[in-house]
Amino acid sequence: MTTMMSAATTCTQPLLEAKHLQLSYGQQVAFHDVSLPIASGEIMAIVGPSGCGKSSFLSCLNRMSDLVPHCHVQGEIHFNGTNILSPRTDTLLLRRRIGMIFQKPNPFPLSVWENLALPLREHGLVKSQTSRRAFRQAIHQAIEAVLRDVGLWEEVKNRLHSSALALSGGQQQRLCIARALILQPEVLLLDEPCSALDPLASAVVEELMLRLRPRYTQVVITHNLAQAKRIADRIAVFWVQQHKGQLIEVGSTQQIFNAPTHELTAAYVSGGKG
Amino acid sequence: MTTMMSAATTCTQPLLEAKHLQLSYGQQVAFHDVSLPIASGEIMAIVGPSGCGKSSFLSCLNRMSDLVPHCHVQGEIHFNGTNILSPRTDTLLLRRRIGMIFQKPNPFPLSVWENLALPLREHGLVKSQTSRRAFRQAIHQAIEAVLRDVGLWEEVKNRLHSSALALSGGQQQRLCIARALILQPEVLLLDEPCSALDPLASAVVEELMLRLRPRYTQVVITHNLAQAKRIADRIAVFWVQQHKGQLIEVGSTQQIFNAPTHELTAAYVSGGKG
Amino acid sequence: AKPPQAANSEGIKLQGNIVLTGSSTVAPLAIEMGKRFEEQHPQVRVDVQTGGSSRGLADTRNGSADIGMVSRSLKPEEGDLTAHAIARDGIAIILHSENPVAELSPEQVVDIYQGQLTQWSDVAGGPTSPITVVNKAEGRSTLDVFLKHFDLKNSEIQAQVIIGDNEQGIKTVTGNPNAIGYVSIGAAEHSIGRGEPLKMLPLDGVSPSTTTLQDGTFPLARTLNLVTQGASEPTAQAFLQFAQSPQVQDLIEQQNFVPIESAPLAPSTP
Amino acid sequence: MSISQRPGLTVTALDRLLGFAMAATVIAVGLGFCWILGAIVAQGLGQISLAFLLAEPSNAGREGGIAPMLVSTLLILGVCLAIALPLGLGTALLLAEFTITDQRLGRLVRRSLDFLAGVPSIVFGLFGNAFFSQVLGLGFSILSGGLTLACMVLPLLIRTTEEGLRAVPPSYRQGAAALGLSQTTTLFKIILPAAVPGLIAGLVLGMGRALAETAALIFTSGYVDRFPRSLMDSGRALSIHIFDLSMNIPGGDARAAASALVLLTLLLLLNLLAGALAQRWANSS
Amino acid sequence: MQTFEMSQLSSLRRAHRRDRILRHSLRLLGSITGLLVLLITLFVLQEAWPALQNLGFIRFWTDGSWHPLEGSFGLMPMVLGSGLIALGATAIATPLGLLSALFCQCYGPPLLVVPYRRLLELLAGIPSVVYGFWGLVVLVPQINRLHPPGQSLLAGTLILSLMILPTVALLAIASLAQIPSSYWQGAAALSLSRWTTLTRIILPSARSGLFTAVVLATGRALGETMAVLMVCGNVVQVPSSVFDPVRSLTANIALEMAYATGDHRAVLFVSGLVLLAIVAGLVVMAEGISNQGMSSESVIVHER
Ligand SMILES: Nc1ncnc2c1ncn2[C@@H]1O[C@H](COP(=O)(O)OP(=O)(O)OP(=O)(O)O)[C@@H](O)[C@H]1O
Ligand SMILES: Nc1ncnc2c1ncn2[C@@H]1O[C@H](COP(=O)(O)OP(=O)(O)OP(=O)(O)O)[C@@H](O)[C@H]1O
Ligand SMILES: [Mg+2]
Ligand SMILES: [Mg+2]
Repeated sequence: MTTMMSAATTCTQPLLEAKHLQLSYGQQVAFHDVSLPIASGEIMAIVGPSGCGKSSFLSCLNRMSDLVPHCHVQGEIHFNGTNILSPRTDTLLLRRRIGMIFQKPNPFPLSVWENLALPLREHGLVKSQTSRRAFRQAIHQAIEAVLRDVGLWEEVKNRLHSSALALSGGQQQRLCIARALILQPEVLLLDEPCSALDPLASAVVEELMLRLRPRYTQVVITHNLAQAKRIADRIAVFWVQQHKGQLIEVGSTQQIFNAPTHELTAAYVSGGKG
Repeated sequence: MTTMMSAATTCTQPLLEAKHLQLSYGQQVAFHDVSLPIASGEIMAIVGPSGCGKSSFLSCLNRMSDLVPHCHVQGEIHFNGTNILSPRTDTLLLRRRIGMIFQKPNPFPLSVWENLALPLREHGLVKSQTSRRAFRQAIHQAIEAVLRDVGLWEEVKNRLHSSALALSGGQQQRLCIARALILQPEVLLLDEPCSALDPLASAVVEELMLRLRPRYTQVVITHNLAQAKRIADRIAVFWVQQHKGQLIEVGSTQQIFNAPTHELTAAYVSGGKG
Repeated sequence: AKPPQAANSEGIKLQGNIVLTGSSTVAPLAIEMGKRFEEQHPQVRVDVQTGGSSRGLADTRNGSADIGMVSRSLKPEEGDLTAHAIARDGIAIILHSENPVAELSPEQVVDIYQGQLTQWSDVAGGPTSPITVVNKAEGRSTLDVFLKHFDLKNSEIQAQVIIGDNEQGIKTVTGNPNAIGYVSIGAAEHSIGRGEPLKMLPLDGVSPSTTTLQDGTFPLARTLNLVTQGASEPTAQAFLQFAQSPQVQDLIEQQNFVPIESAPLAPSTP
Repeated sequence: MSISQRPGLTVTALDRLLGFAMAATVIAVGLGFCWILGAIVAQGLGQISLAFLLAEPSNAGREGGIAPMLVSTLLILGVCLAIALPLGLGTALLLAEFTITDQRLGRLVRRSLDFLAGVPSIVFGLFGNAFFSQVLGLGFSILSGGLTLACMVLPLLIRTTEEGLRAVPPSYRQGAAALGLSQTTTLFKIILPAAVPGLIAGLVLGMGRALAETAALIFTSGYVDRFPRSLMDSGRALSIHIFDLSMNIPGGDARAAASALVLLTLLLLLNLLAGALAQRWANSS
Repeated sequence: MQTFEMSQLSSLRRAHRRDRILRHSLRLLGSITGLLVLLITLFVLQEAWPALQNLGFIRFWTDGSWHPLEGSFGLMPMVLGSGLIALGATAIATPLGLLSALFCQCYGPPLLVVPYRRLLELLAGIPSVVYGFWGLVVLVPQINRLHPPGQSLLAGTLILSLMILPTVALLAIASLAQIPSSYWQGAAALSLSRWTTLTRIILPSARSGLFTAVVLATGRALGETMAVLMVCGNVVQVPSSVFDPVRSLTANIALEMAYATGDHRAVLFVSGLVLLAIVAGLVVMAEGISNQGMSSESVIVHER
């Protein structure tokens, strides 16, 4: 499992870079002209008021926007040097390498165990063992490890085989995080991962994100400015202007909180009570 | 519209009181032996780790638990002196008087306008006017007022007649709050109303809750301890012990934060990073 | 030649509804007769329903129909009903036109239907291919007539295909060069006339056609009947007379049946 | 790096197989349909003219037109839907939304329906004749034909609507309940519109079945090829006309094909109409 | 306590009244449906009664052949015929219908999907005579060339599978349409292959709808008459290969009912009764299977 080491060397070229990105739903432009480089290994937090296009932006980065009808993306996104918006991109591979966690938890209508075992088996992440039992054992270990990572193991270990839909909201969200992590992607996109979590669980997830920092590149949307402050290396601020989302400022966490250049940013970080 | 004045006089008897309440899903007990009086006009915050039964508790208070198959509630809940768990309770009226906002925003698959007009018309809250136009006008006024209350008016005024499902997560949540408010209930149950909101929108909702304080009794689940501190009059702390949820402490906000009696509470409020 | 209006000039104004139910073979003819009858008696409505001879018998008995249509002669146990023959229909053995066999003796027909002759090569001039025997379903009057003529029992017959209506038989044979079947002469003539690959075999040396049927030389025939129970109303009575009168001969011929009175054609003028 | 983790060969092969099977199915079904349709068009198209649509039949249908059959068909369909839609919708609602309380009745009704779906149409015809025509005294009439058809399409309508209803997310019901909305409002304003896809599927299938039905109509709405004057009159449906022309009338094939073509066009129009109406309802409520 | 305005109280009362009416009328409608089934069964039973009384029930299973006019009433070959045709047709139509539905609902380009859907809808509305007619003049001669006589189990199965395909496909489309998009998104984000997404997540979620589709289609296949009558050959025998003609119970009724009287008519109703029994068996079996598969997922329902 752990043989797959990350390539998170601090190279100067960004791992993931949006260039003049614009997304529209039908006629309505959700955001436009967003250029944002994301360096390998960093945690980039995206903040901004509701409806400014944060989720939409995130969904471009692994081409999830393809799934939304009438959704149209313009511009370029470079990942490891290739433009992933090109139609030739293998989206299966792309999404395997760029994992995503959604704003609303969306476990599959399967058991907790199957929710995790499914992607594991699908991607052949557990080496096929000599016996079926050993194979199952290996899967079990992987599942236990990742559930411990997200702090869910104790809560669900007795109900691994009952439906994931019967978990509480926070439990579901942590399960979804575990599901994304189990694939060990290079980049993790997190859309408000802690919004359904209590402080203890939030802390677990934050800790986890920090622990993953050297190995994974993470882009996280959060409404919790304190959280952004705690975990992010850099922060990008989105805003709605003339009914279109826009990236108004991006900078290191320190700079954004202590010396914002944009007045809206200043108002936001000071007014934000998160 | 505003003739319906609340009876929020500060009487000694609690408006809503749970007595030895226990809820189980099939065999599994979600929480047990919860006794919690809620005074008229106060804001009661419920906090606690994920899965401790907060949402389940809330759903008993307006009998939403009826909708979950195999869900069994024992004990008593008194509202204005009558036990609402009695089978003779008129649930339509009860829920009309005790409004609820859910953890996941759940707007109807209708237009924004219809989401709000439907409950309005259903409950005859807008007096039937002489003409159809005047009636529509009255509805429009009520809708505009409540959308302004939740800070959504500016964002949606141009798309009142397009589907509510196309709103962003935060917009949906605010719409759901508006939908509950438009009925002007006596009690509002809020299940993490701000978890999908950015700080600005959160602040709007918090302000709103404070503004509603004298008129409405509010029970709010939150994971954000800072928020609880800011808005709540009293705080109830739930915890999981032996796989069952329990009320471990209830007290004024001050007391809970400054002089918690239970050690778990102490750990929670100090460790909470929200 | 259309019969003139005053054909039925007894002076009584006929009115009311007549309901006919029964055989689907007779129904199209009855409809056309009904239309002409309505023309002469604008107050009368003739409703024709199908559902099979058995339905015609049953409905006439229980009174839900005024007249039944039956595509066979009445059986002895049906003596409570009165039959009014309106037309005759012949039955011909048919082959695919590619089949070189030109004639089959009655014995050969019997052998083929009993499954003793299974190859066309066993018949003079026949190709080397197996015979597909097409038979009618139990109860059908064509089957009754066929069985009676060849003195067969239905349980002795070894068929490969069992059919219902005439057209199904014709389509089965036109689609299968090795098939042998039997259908109503009128239907077969009509199909041959339209150039479908079909031919009728002579029986006892008489080639089947509406002409030989009409002059009584062709042996395999059945009667199409209208049946009633007891005394019928004047309107129904009038219709029965009308249906047996020369005024409808052209209609009978149009539907490929043979009028009953093969004898001198009555002049169609009063 | 993780490029080596490309999904295993078997998976992509299965995916490709799936895509291939899908394409093959679509092509095969499309071809099969075109084959049938081609045969109908080749035989029937030449017969179609305005006169064919507007005239009454003569010479047992070999000449003239099909106007009375068109009228009868639409009337029969109208009666059928007028009965089956409310009955079907009501039963579907009962099954999908009230089964907890009416569990016994629900299970019984659901079983009955699946059973009803398998009853051969000729049995429906005989039943319709015995019950509607004779016991209820409707005789051979458009009314008894429509009623019989309603019994036939009921299971299709109900089961599809029920599935549609079951698939509506529970959060809508929760939301409605929390607002104290009455069940009536919840069902008719929120749940039913959300279940429209299932409803349309049922409607489309039901109409197709109703328009295509022969055996059940021969014994009920009858064989009379005149313009009906009322619902109590007998009237020949297009499908029966087609059946009669192709199976009973020598030389009726071309006319049968032409009538079938008209029937299919009619069905296409009705389907489009149903889809549009249902969509409007879903959007407007 | 709060003082309600009259309009609100009366609207509440109205809501209760409406709900009560709704509940009662729904129950009434449901009962009508149930009653219909009872009526039909009773009707068939009544018509079949004379035969059952005269001949007993055993005769229909033990008699070697079907010659009702000559006193032998073996139904067994036809039961087998009906079963085989329906089974074959369902076995062909189910995968084809499912694939069609997936094409329409999930993967097909919209430009193709819309006409293909219309095509399926039209297939559902082609009268069975037309199918039968086409089968008789086009399909049967083709099969005849392979193996005479052409009218056969195979022809019936093929025609019937084409006929019930739209039922499966359209119902499956409807149930696939209801899968929450979050499942698709979740699967895509985990870059699950189509195969896994479908077989592990989507199809299981749509299970109940798909199951209904297959049950209804099988019912239709069992009950179909005209097309089967025209292409199956209708010989009462136990087929030894797919090229042998067979007779289904429905064809039996349609072929002979028109000319049957007295006892003959009654024994035809017995074959109808047997068919109903088969359908009933199928339904009970289906219920068993579908209940087995149901997990205790949290479903929200209405209260009383
Ligand atoms: N599927 C859709 N169709 C049409 N419009 C959409 C769709 N999804 C989002 N939008 C609109 O696009 C804009 C940006 O939405 P987005 O979900 O990206 O916002 P967000 O920044 O994530 O907000 P939040 O913090 O509330 O989640 C909003 O105005 C929203 O209403
Ligand atoms: N429908 C259900 N069926 C079975 N178990 C359930 C159901 N809903 C909740 N539970 C279980 O009951 C317990 C309490 O759940 P609840 O949703 O009340 O927690 P919560 O305190 O609201 O958590 P969170 O903060 O994560 O939302 C959990 O263990 C949960 O898994
Ligand atoms: Mg968002
Ligand atoms: Mg909760």
